[in-house]
Amino acid sequence: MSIDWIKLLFTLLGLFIVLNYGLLQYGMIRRITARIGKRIGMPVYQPYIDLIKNYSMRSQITHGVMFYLGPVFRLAGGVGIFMFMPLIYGSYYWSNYSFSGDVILIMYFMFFGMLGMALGASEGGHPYSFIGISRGLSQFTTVEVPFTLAVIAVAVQHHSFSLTEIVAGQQGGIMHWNIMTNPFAGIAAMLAFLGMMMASPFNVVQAPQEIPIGPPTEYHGTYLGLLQTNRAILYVSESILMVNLFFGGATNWIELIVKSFLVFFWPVFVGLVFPRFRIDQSIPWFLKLPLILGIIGIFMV
Amino acid sequence: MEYLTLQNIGLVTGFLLILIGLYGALTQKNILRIIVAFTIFDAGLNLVIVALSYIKGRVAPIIDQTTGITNLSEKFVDPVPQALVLTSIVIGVGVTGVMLTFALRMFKTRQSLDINDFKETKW
Amino acid sequence: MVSPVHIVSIGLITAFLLGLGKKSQQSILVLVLLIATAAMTMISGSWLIGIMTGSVQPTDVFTAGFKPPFAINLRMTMDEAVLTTMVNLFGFLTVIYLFDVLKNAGKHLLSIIVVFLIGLNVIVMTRDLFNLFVFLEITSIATAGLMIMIQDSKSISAGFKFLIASSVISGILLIGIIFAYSYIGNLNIDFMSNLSLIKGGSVAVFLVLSAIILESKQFPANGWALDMYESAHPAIGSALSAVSAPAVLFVIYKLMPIVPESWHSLIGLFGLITFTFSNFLATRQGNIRRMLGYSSIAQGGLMLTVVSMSTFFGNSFWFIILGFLLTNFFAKAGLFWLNGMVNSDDQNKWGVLRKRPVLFFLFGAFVVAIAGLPPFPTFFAKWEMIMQLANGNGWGWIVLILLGSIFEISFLFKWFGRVFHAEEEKINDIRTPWFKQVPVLLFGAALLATSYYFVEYLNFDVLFVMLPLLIVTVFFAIDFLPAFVKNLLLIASLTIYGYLIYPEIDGNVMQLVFMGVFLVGGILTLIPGFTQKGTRAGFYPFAAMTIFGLIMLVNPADNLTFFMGWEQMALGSYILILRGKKAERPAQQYMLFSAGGAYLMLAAFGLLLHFAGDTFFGHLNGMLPGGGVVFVLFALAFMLKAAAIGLHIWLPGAYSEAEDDATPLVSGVLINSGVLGLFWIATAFGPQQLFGYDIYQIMGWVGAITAIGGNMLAIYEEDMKRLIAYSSVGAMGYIIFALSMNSKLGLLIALYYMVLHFIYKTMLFMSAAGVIYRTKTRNMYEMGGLIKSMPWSFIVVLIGIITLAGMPPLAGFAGKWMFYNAVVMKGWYLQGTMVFFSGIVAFLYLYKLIASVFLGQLKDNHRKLKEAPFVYLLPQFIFVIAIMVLSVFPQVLLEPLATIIPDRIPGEALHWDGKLAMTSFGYWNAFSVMSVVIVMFAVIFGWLVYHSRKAQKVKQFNIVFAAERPFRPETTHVSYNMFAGYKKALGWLMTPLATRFWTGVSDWSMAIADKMRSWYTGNGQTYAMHLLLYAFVLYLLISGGKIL
Amino acid sequence: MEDKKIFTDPDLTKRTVIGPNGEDITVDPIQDYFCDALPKKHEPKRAKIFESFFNWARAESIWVLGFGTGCGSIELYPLLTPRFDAYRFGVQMRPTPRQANLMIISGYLSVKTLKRAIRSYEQMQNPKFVMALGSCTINGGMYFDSYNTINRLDKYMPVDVYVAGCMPRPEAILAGFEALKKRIKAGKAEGANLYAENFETYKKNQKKIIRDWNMPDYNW
Repeated sequence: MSIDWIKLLFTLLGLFIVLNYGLLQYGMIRRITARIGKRIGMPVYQPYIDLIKNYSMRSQITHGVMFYLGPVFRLAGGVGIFMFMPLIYGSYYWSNYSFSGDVILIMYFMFFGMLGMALGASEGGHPYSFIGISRGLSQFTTVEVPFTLAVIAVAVQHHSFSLTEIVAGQQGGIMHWNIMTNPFAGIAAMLAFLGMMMASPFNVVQAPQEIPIGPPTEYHGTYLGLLQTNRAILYVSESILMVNLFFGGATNWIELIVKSFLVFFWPVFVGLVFPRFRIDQSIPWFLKLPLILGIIGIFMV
Repeated sequence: MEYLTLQNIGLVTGFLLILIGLYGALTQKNILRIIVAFTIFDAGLNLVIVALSYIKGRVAPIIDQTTGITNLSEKFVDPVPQALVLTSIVIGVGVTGVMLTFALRMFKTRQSLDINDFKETKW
Repeated sequence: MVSPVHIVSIGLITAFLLGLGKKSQQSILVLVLLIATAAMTMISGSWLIGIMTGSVQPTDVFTAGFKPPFAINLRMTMDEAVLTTMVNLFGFLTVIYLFDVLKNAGKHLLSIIVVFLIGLNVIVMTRDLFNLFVFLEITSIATAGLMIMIQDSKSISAGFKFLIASSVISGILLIGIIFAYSYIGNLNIDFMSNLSLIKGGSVAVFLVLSAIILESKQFPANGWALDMYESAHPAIGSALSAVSAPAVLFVIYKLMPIVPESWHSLIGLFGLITFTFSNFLATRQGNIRRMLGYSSIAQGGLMLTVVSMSTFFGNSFWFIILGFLLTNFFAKAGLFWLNGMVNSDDQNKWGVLRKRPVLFFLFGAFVVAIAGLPPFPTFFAKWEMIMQLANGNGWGWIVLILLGSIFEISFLFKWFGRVFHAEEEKINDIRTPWFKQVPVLLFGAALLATSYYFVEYLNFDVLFVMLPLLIVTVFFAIDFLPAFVKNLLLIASLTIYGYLIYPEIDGNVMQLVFMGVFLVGGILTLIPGFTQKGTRAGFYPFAAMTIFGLIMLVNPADNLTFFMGWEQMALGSYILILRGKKAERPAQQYMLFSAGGAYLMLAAFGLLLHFAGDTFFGHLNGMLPGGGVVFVLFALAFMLKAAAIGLHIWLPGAYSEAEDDATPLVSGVLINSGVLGLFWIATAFGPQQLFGYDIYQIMGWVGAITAIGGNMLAIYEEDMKRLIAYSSVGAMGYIIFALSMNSKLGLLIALYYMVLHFIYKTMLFMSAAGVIYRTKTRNMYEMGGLIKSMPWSFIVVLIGIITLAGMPPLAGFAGKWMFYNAVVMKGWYLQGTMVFFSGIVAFLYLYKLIASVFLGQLKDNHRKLKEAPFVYLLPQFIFVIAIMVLSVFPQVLLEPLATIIPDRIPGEALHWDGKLAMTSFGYWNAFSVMSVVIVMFAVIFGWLVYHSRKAQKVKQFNIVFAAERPFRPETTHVSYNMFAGYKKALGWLMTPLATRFWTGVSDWSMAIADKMRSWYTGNGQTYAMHLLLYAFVLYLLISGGKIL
Repeated sequence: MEDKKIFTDPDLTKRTVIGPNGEDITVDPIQDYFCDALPKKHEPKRAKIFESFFNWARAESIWVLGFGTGCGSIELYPLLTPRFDAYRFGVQMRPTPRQANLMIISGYLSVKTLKRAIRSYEQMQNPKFVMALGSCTINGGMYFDSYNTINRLDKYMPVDVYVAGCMPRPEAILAGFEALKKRIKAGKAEGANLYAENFETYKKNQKKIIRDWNMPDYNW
């Protein structure tokens, strides 16, 4: 087994870019959010400082082995999604390790981080962690349903689960994008994306005013740093996934960044406008409109 | 009038007795009466047996001076049912006896002869 | 050779002699009686042996020096020899059994017994109708005499009812006889063959026949008989059931030649109705003797069917009738006798039997024999009967038999379960003097011997059937050894068996896979048994039975072998489940559903015989035209075992209430038998239609709903084992779905998932067993924080749930990945999404399982727990290693599995390019995923550990708690009703429709049975009325509605 | 006879429970549930450049524990409004002490609240800072002779910045943040280490006020 070191280098570079992009994007979003609230808001680079500060905390506590593993699982999940995601269409080096598996692998890798995080947080023994996790998992079950329908619809349309193939099928202008060719599936996926991003109105998982911040209540310092790193990578990776699935992928970094930023802005936009759902409201919500759209989307193909 | 032979009279009477006996056995509540009904039933049965074997103009299969000893099979009625009826009567008596024994014991247990009082085993 | 007439003469002489004896010589009189019955037995026995060996010719004994029809003749052929031997042997044993009673009773009782025996002997032997009548009457009088052996009001009034009934019957008989005589001129059965051809003669035949049928206690004109069974001394009940009934049935058999051909099936039908309905009514019985009475009557009905259709059954007749006759003879007599020893009709008091292991074993054997489970003769007889009926298109008949059998199983095993679990304090003492035990032991031995001859007769495969049966028998014999010895022996015998059998199945991947699952599963699940102390009596024979039953399924020579293995496995696992502390009800449910499945399968086998002849169903190789019904029956049967939704309600209870270390065996291993069957029908039958619907389509939906339902139900479970059990339901739904896709990939998924489910479910159940072994509780909310004391178990559960959830990089993902490809290829998007949804729902309970047990707050009483015993962990880690290997190199398993799937199955196969798995839709490289994940994980973990190397280890209450502190672990641990929000949102999906439906079925049938049995009012006159009505209805049906 | 009035907490007294095998298990909640380690001093990074870089990050990213005591907490909320917008200065609110760096004691502390404040403070991770608002935390303010409020906060925990006023307006608090930032950047904000070094003194002071201190000395 020979390892393609150059590819590994490119992948790490891509990871670095995505990490920075993710942090900046997060800062940017916070800034935009602030402007909507007529505030000035934090500096765009604030996430960097937070990250450095968290990594520089001097003391830490631990609740046990699984407490360590939680953030590791989480970050590994996030990085994993990135690793198996082709970034730039037509580029060998920017396609990361997508030769290992297709979109199904990516979908299931999302669970990897979730479950690990859930276990790690539970090891902390804090009741709010349990509550947050139970909410998160509960909500996730129905979030994934319309999303899966949309993915299947796209896969059927392009006769492939391979993201590269799916992107290839969307080349040739905006009218070839899946969001245009199969708007129902696209909208279903975009609605599900709201839940995946856990933005308001679906942020009852962390619900800061109610159960401090849910699962990561006990996490701090380096652990929290890992989680923040993951957030940067994961959110961008998921946005890239949506771009690849429905918005024609990208042929260069600029396109990728612009598209994924716009995609990511969608849950932010919704979150700023709508208040929070309770868990028993949000779970059925995904089984209503998004599910119906997803089903229509699948039969549109 | 040709149906009004001895055999038919016997048969009809026998079946009537049977029906009467059955009716009695099925409707009477007193155990002793039921037993009596069964004896009537038995009598009817026996009468039917005898009547069935009767052949007009013949006599009972007992050899005496009037019959002589020749051509007996043409003079006698069928002897087998006669034998059967004897057995049947004996058995009938036996059964009646056993039934009466039971009736006695039943009376001893409950001081009652009403058959409706003996229904503890059911369903 | 002594003339058979001496059976009668000895009896008569004895009866007179007994009359001469004095009260003070009672012991001698009993001895005389004993000798007489022994002599009678020897005479008939010598005839039996003589005729069997051919040294004696069957003979007629002429009385009074004339040949029939002018005199009475007694016949002694094979049939009569068998029956008279049975009667006399039974008489002999009864005398022994009643030794204490007879010694204290009056001498008349002794005479009555002899007269009773004489009566039966003559009834069997005579060929003369009137003689028959006489001896029927004599027997009746003797029976009435025996009834008042115990002189309580119950038995006296029952005796009187019997007298009323027998008077009515004898009246009918006598009229019939006399009519017959007047038409035909003689009384000998052999000379009456054209009686029914004479005008009016058929009425005579009808009267005789109906009288005898009434005498054989057919439903519903049998209230008097039931009352007798209920109130008579058990020994007398046993005589009624074991010898009276067969003798009367033999009379019917004798009469059959003079009965017009066209009546046969109608009489058979009446017998069958008796079978079904008596068993049905018996389900409501609490009183043991009455229940046995119902059961005896039911068996009589079944035998009446066989007897009346003897020409239909042809060559199989003897096989069938002997199967029923002998089983009923030995088992029913044995049960009645046991009743006499326990001396109670209350099921709860029967627990006393547990104090006498041998008797208890025999009790079980009797019950199982009557219920018709292998290896007892009834099983084979029933099989043969159904096959023959199927050959003759008797579908309605089959339905009736199967219904009756289900009811039979229901009440018999309810009883058995009760006896198994009756509480100790309710147990009174049992009196078992030797003379009461000897007959039971003898009959038990005889029953086993008969079973042996039946099995031997059927010529089963030595290696796959006889050897397993032998091993099981051996384990019954060595049950007194300590548990660990037996455990070792069983493991060793399984290993050796595997070694022996390997060359036989080498090259047949399918058999290798399933044999591997069953054998390895069996061995590994037995390992935790080493922690058991004492003898663990009764576990190992049934564990062996279960495992070997499973093994029989893998390479069956024919349908019968398969079915036998299936039933044996069901029986073994039933006992294993029943052994659990609170398992009475769940085990009963399990048995009922198993039996239901088995009987559906039996019906399917019958249909198969009709459609495809005598081929094993797995070897049909392709389309079976019009086999939709067969397919559906098979599918239902297997889906019952695989617990498809709606048919699943037995599973959680059965799996969770079984002994903790037996659960992996009865669940993880055993459930695969359903998959095996489903796989076989899926490959053998091809796509089938029923009423124009594609069955696979329906099965696909069923699978999808099962997957969701099982997983949804698991979420709300607080009981650890029930949770895992429901998860099995979900997994089975997944497999059913995959199978019904009927594509190469679908079948591959099903097989792969079968293996995987076996691995992880066994692992999880074992791990749960280890935890329960230490914590002594199954409620997850009573646990928590066990990771510190049980880290290894935690690792196992972690790996198990990651595999179950199908997360990369572990092996479960392979299944999910193939699943998507298969779904998209098949086009079943909606169902596929449902299954996918169920997969995510699984996260909820998986999280609950691991978090509330191992994570969170450690409870006070678990502070000093140790890790689960090594013998629990060892098999778990073997499984973990297997999972790890499969995760990195899934092709090790997937490639061989793919070779099993026949080429005719449509769809695209999985391609392998080195380590890359490909379909036309997607690709996946397990090795590289694993590599990436490991590297990534290691880097991040290293980074974190480096950074947090100085972290302060804190204890469980060092959590931020709004500036307060937690109070108690119990109030801090979040576990109970963890997914309350989910319940609020989607709880309506959980409406227990299936449970309601089955409860409804059970309640309704109970209510109907209750209503129906009030037909038996207890009034002798009503019973007499029933008799007349029955005869009348029979007449109407026979004559086609014309009264004259 | 004051001793008799001391309330013993049933949740913290020793008790015996029965284990799964019927054995007796003695549980000492204080011992078994709580870590009883004492705080350690964490030296700054030896490389000056790293330390000042980290201190810069700490100064620019101040996560405030949302713990309001006394009347001052009402002055904290305006900080997040458009008018004052503390986010501009890298100040954010965190709901859990584990993730917070700055504890704002916003006014008088009753004895009861002090106990909670100390617990929360101890659950924060090193480096951690304390900002005290108002006169009450300096000298008791108008509650100087109250029977159940403390007069000087820095007897109980090391305070980095006092913001004077009764109560200080948000602008003053913002100024306090600036002052704190300067202190941190200068490497002087070593309150956590100070607390660890002088732990005995602090604890003694605390216990003097809090009579029913029934937990281990340090709340991890």
